[in-house]
Amino acid sequence: MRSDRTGRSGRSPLMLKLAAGAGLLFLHLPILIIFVYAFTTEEKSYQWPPPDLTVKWFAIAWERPDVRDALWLSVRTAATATAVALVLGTLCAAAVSRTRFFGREAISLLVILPIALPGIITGIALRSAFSLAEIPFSFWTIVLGHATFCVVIVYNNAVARFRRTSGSLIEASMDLGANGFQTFAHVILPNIGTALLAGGMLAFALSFDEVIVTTFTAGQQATLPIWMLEELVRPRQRPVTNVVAMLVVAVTFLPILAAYYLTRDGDQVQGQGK
Amino acid sequence: MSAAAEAIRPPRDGTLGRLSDFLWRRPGLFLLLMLTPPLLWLGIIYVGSLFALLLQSFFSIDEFSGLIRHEFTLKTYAELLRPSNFDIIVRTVSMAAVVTLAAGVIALPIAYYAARYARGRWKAAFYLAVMLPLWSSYLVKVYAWKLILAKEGILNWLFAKLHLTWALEALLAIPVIGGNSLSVSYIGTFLVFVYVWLPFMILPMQAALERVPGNLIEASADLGAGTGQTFRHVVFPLALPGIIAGSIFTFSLTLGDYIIPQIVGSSRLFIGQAVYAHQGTAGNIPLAAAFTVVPIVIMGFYLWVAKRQGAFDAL
Amino acid sequence: MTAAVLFQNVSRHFGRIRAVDGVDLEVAAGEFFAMLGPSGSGKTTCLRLIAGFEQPDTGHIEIFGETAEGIPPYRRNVNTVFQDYALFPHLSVLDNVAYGLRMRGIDKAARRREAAEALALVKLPDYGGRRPAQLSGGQRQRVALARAIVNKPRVLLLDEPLGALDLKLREQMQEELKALQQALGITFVFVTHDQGEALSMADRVAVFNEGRIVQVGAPAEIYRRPRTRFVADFVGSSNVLPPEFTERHGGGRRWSSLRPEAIVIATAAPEGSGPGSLAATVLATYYHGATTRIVAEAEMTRLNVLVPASAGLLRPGDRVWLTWQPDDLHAMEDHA
Amino acid sequence: MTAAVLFQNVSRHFGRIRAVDGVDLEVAAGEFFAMLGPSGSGKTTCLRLIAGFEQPDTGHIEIFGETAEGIPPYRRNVNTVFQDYALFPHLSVLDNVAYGLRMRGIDKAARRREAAEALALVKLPDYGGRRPAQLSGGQRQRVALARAIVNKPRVLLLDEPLGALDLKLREQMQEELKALQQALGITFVFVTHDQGEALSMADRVAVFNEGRIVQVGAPAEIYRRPRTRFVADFVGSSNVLPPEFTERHGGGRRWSSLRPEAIVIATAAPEGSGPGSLAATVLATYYHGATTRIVAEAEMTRLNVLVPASAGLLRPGDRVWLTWQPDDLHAMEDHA
Amino acid sequence: AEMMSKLGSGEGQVDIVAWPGYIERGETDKAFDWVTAFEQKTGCKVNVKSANTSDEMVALMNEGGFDLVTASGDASLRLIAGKRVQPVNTALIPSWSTVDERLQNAPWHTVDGTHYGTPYQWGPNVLMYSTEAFKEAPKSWKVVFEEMTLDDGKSNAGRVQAYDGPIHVADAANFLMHHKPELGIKSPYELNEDQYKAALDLLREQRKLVSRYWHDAFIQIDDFKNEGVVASGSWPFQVNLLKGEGQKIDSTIPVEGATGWADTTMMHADAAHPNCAYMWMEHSLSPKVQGDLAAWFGSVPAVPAACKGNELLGDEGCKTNGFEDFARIKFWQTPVSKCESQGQCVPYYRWVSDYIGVIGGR
Ligand SMILES: Nc1ncnc2c1ncn2[C@@H]1O[C@H](COP(=O)(O)OP(=O)(O)OP(=O)(O)O)[C@@H](O)[C@H]1O
Ligand SMILES: Nc1ncnc2c1ncn2[C@@H]1O[C@H](COP(=O)(O)OP(=O)(O)OP(=O)(O)O)[C@@H](O)[C@H]1O
Ligand SMILES: NCCCCN
Ligand SMILES: [Mg+2]
Ligand SMILES: [Mg+2]
Repeated sequence: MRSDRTGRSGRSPLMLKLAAGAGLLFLHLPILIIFVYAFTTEEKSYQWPPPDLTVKWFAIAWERPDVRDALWLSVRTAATATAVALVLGTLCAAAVSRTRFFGREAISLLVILPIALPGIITGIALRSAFSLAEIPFSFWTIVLGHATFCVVIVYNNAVARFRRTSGSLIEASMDLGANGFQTFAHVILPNIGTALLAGGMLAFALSFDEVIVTTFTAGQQATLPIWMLEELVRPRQRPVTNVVAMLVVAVTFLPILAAYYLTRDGDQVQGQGK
Repeated sequence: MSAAAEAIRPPRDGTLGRLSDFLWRRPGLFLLLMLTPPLLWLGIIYVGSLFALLLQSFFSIDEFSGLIRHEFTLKTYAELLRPSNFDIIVRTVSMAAVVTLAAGVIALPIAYYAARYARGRWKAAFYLAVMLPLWSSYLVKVYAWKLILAKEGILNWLFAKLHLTWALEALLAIPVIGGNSLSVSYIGTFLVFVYVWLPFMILPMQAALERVPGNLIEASADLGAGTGQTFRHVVFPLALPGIIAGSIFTFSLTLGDYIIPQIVGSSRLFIGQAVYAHQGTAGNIPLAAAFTVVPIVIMGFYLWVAKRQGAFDAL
Repeated sequence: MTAAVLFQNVSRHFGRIRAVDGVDLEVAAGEFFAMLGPSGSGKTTCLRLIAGFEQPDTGHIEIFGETAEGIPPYRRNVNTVFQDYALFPHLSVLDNVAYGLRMRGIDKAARRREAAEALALVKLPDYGGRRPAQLSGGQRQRVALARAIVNKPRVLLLDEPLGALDLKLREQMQEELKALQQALGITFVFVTHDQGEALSMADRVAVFNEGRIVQVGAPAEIYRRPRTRFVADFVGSSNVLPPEFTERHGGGRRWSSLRPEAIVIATAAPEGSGPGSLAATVLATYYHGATTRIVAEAEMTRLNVLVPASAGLLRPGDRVWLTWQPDDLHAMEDHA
Repeated sequence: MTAAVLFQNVSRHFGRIRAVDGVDLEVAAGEFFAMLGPSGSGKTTCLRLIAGFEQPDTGHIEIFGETAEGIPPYRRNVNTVFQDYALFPHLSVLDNVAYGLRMRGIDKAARRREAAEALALVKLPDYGGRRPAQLSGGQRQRVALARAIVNKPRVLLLDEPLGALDLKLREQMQEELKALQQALGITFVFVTHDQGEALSMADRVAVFNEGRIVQVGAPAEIYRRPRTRFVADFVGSSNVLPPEFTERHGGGRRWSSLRPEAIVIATAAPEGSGPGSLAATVLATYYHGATTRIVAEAEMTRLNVLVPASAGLLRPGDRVWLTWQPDDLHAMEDHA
Repeated sequence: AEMMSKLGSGEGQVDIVAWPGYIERGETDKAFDWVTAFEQKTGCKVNVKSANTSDEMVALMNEGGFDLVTASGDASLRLIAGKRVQPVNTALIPSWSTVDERLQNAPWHTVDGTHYGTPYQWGPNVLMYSTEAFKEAPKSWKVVFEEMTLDDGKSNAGRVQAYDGPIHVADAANFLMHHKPELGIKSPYELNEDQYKAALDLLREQRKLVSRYWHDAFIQIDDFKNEGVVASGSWPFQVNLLKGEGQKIDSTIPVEGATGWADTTMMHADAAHPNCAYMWMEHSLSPKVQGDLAAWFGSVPAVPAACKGNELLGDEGCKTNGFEDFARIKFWQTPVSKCESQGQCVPYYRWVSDYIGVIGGR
């Protein structure tokens, strides 16, 4: 019996269901609290339960230039880091999955390293390299840090898709008279496109929320998470922070959803490598 | 359709056509071209930076001015192994281990349910239910926990409402891991760590459980194994690589985090904080660098084990 | 004697797909029973109903006289050899074979001994220490078999166990399976879509189509006396002939089947050309080694004729005469 | 006339694996050429050398007289039908078929017209708008075929194109492929490990073993006069008999082959029992519908005998006499 | 770097490392803004990076990228020794003459007669306490060093805090100076091995009472509000903010006296915006800024003129904030081995590592 459709008995044990439900609840209640606090009328401390609810913080958040600056910097950083990661990750994945060569294993290790090692190490290593090389902090130093750990996200997605895409497609294309570049444009790209899109979106979301590496590579620039870190400590219009947090959740939610649907038929979304 | 055409076509004109022929004849060169950009980035810039950092751990710092003395010395490593620093290492590694274990235990039912029982819409819902917390702002989540755990916070409020304050107090009375309130105790730090890294455990675990072929589970039932036996003898061993992959994240993230223990904790430093403090606050880059060697060595070992278990494919 | 497996009007539908649809079935104890049918005809689902991986929507199932509905697979004394073997990759061959015994709480020494015996039975005595990945396809198949029979099931279910093997190995395994069944006396229910396999191995064959059993009987009966066009078509490459043809050649106004090997081909007209004799033109010949298949046309009808390969060579366009025993033109149930 | 494909002492090794090892080969233009051999014998590698996916380590390859080494696949006027079809999942069936023309810069209207013609040729005229995923296995196989032939290649390579199809479909596609090859006049090089397929379709067959060609010849020659035990064993289920047996029965001291269908079985001793006659005991019988295979033992040797199914039924243990024409005991090259 | 001899026009911005609350632009309270006007007048945009400890300030200055730093006494000499800051030309700062005479030549920014900055503010590290837990102001620092039952009937264990910076060792020494005169401590910043050990022992005892050390002024504010903290060494800044929110909080300087800080605006050796930096130093000495800041932070102005007629500070403000306590306050300075009072002292780097140990439970 060949049984992909099976091995999944119809009903789940009650205990399992309860444990899974409790786990999910544990994951979600704190987030709800963030949302509730985005509406509280009390701005200095976090009083529970909130004395009253209001939506004024949304307008106030939008008015604040520092929020907008930080948001814009984060968007630019995430977009650039994602673009770099897409190029590097795809090249790496293509090389690793299309050919066997000496050091292939080392490369997959190398790609994994920036997320397998704690972010603080990536951060401090880059920072001390910048200072040794006398590179001043700039937009590009942030991108450098972010792209480093975003590569693996794209790489994982692309490798999974390459693995799923039969190698004979490329041979078939060449067999039918397409040279290397034509094959790339007409066969490879269309086939790995959605995986790249998914990987790119996850990389974007990851970069958008990164704080640890950024702390070390941003100098005095404030990305949105850095801004939040400052803001969460200062008791000034704290609900604004929660409004921004809520916004970030809403903004990252869509790419994640899209990534899921893009890669659903087949490989898992490789989002775990945050 | 007659077969009149030539058997071998002439080379295509144009740069691309010629370049394609050229690269086709030199697959090694082509591979090199593909690998150069990522290798430059990861191999030279990233790994180069790591080495530069490690190098700094062999320098020392002038105690009065805080300036680095660029002379080779092992003094910094001697310092690293001082009892107070050694405590930090032990504390962090224990926390990482406990957090990983707990995350594994909590993640398992969720991952197992999502992998084996959730279907269609439910499956998507489960996936999003894990992804949403994963991608919500890390900082805001940590802060939410500070509010939950504070002495005047939500959890105390809830326990008071439920007349369970005594239970909380009993918990906090436990030596070492307890404390004045959850937000200044190891229990609190632990809870937040588990919370924040949990999705990192669930996703690879779920992927691994999904990869356990359904037919093996049927075969096991066919051979007389009940649900529990099947889980123990078939599902778990086969999903282990994925679980190890997930644990790489929880373990490594705990090893390096400096924000959580600072916001929820008892001022006893963790490695991340020590690195952060020595690098930033104290300007002692050599000691900070020496501290980073600890997670690097630990994760190196971890990756080696993971590799042997085939966990890389599950990352 | 109680039947090994009894289906009474069993149905199992998946949404609108009637995977198994009102099946009555009786497998006798100790029988080698084959289920034959095209892809999607419900064979696997039937097997899964016996194993307990599926529950019937309606109808009743008994295994050796005991009601099977609601009993989980691990409480049925029935074992399965899966098409893809489903060996546990993380266990050694010996541990794979011992798995069922271990689940029943047999102690280590005893189960190792029994597993080793089972491995010897399938002629893999020295392979216990290997991992499944280190075995060839045929060896894996035998391990799967050993893993099932070591539990001494009352019914052994085999779902296309030879499907993944190549021809040579397959023929060899057919012989071994048959021998094993005779030696153990266990009831075998064997699923295949290869009619040759079903005919050569089974005591009785059930032919499935679209979730129903179309015909049950001994191999020769199925082959020689197909009840419907479907069976004639599916079991061997018979000539299925239209009612007019049957009528012209002495049968009733029914569809009939005429086995290719029952036709005798001659280059000269036979003596008295009565019913069962026909002038035809050769369209093509296919050399198969032991036999040659000749496609000929007569009365606007294409007929396949199987002749020994040594018979004189014919070429397309040759004029030939076909004759057969009136008895071989078997009229089926299908009317015009 | 120049050969369509010419190999001169071609080798391709992968590390220590000699995938193709000193092969000389000549495929004539317009020929239907089959490569037959067990798994891993180098058939696919040979095909890939012709297509240009592999380069020979040593030796020389010509395609219609032109040197092929160093020419990338996309510059060879050779097309391949891949075993797994390798249809582009992101393109419609029509675009799949038109792909080769598009790469050659044929304008849209022209390539659509030609692709539609090719689809008509493989009897899928109305399927142009579908995606490959929406086709059945047999349909995909035909699309792969159309995609290759639309380019009017001078050589068409087919790597087990029917391997994934089930029996009925496979027989049907065999006929269609053969007809198409005759209609187009293109040179076909066809890889298979199914000897029936190779024998029935090819003009000539090359039998591969361990990277080398063991025998090349017309199907009947390969079947009747296998050069080695390996060929006898692999092509059809021949009885391969040891030198002593051959000697006793009038041949030299060599291994010989005796086709099962060449043996006549009788329940009474024949008149004059000279060479080519033997008393034997029936061990088992296998009913195959059209034929029955009887396994008998004589002089400590197991012999397979193929008899028409209608022949009187024998049972294990029956005493029988086997006879054959002296000519049918074919002595091979292998010595004692 | 050479001392500047002439001022040019502004470079458009100035980057300052400052203590939290030191440079306000009215974001928390509109009334407290001494940046906007400066920016408008000079065209120098002010960027502030706040630092929570002196070590952090030194590290930031070592890293570079800043023009000015509001360094306390325990950081300033380190910066000078490390050549991270440049001498300032007081001639370019017209208001120099208005600076409190007690500060003009203070040793923490004057080396061999050269000035390395302009005094900014000074003040004590006060004992902040909850008026709910204490009926009256605590008399002694004992409440944060020794376990006791407070006026609300509950133990102080878990309800007191201490500063998360090695300089806190000096607070312990200061306490011992008063309670254990036999140790012979002359200055809390100059401790021999025995004195040092005694201070650490005291701190180890304190560890048992402290749930969490405070590192960030704002987090301390939170802890007083949400974590039930009732007493801690603190800055007047936190006291002011909490009081401003209506919390039941007050502060005092107990009998042992207090450590304190005197901060100097110092200029980075490689300052990228020296002209704006000089303009800021001048601006920082204006009575308005000095007075506003003193009111805001609870500190004492470096310019006595600020004590008069400042709306926010009020006429009593300087006195309240300790203008007359100058002599009682032991200002932060960096402990060095070659100390004045007893020849051989425990240097600062050991304070750093040992204090981490103490907090870690060693
Ligand atoms: N779990 C299921 N859900 C939906 N449809 C199913 C399920 N199991 C089987 N089917 C459908 O029921 C029909 C019968 O399937 P079954 O697997 O029994 O056929 P089969 O005779 O074994 O075919 P094959 O020779 O291809 O294995 C098919 O149409 C199949 O798609
Ligand atoms: N790229 C490769 N790298 C290493 N070994 C290879 C490679 N391609 C083929 N081989 C080896 O060369 C031998 C011949 O392989 P080939 O695919 O030509 O066999 P085949 O006759 O087509 O077999 P099959 O019938 O299984 O397709 C095999 O042992 C195979 O493992
Ligand atoms: N690798 C850093 C993890 C940050 C969590 N958002
Ligand atoms: Mg089936
Ligand atoms: Mg092959």
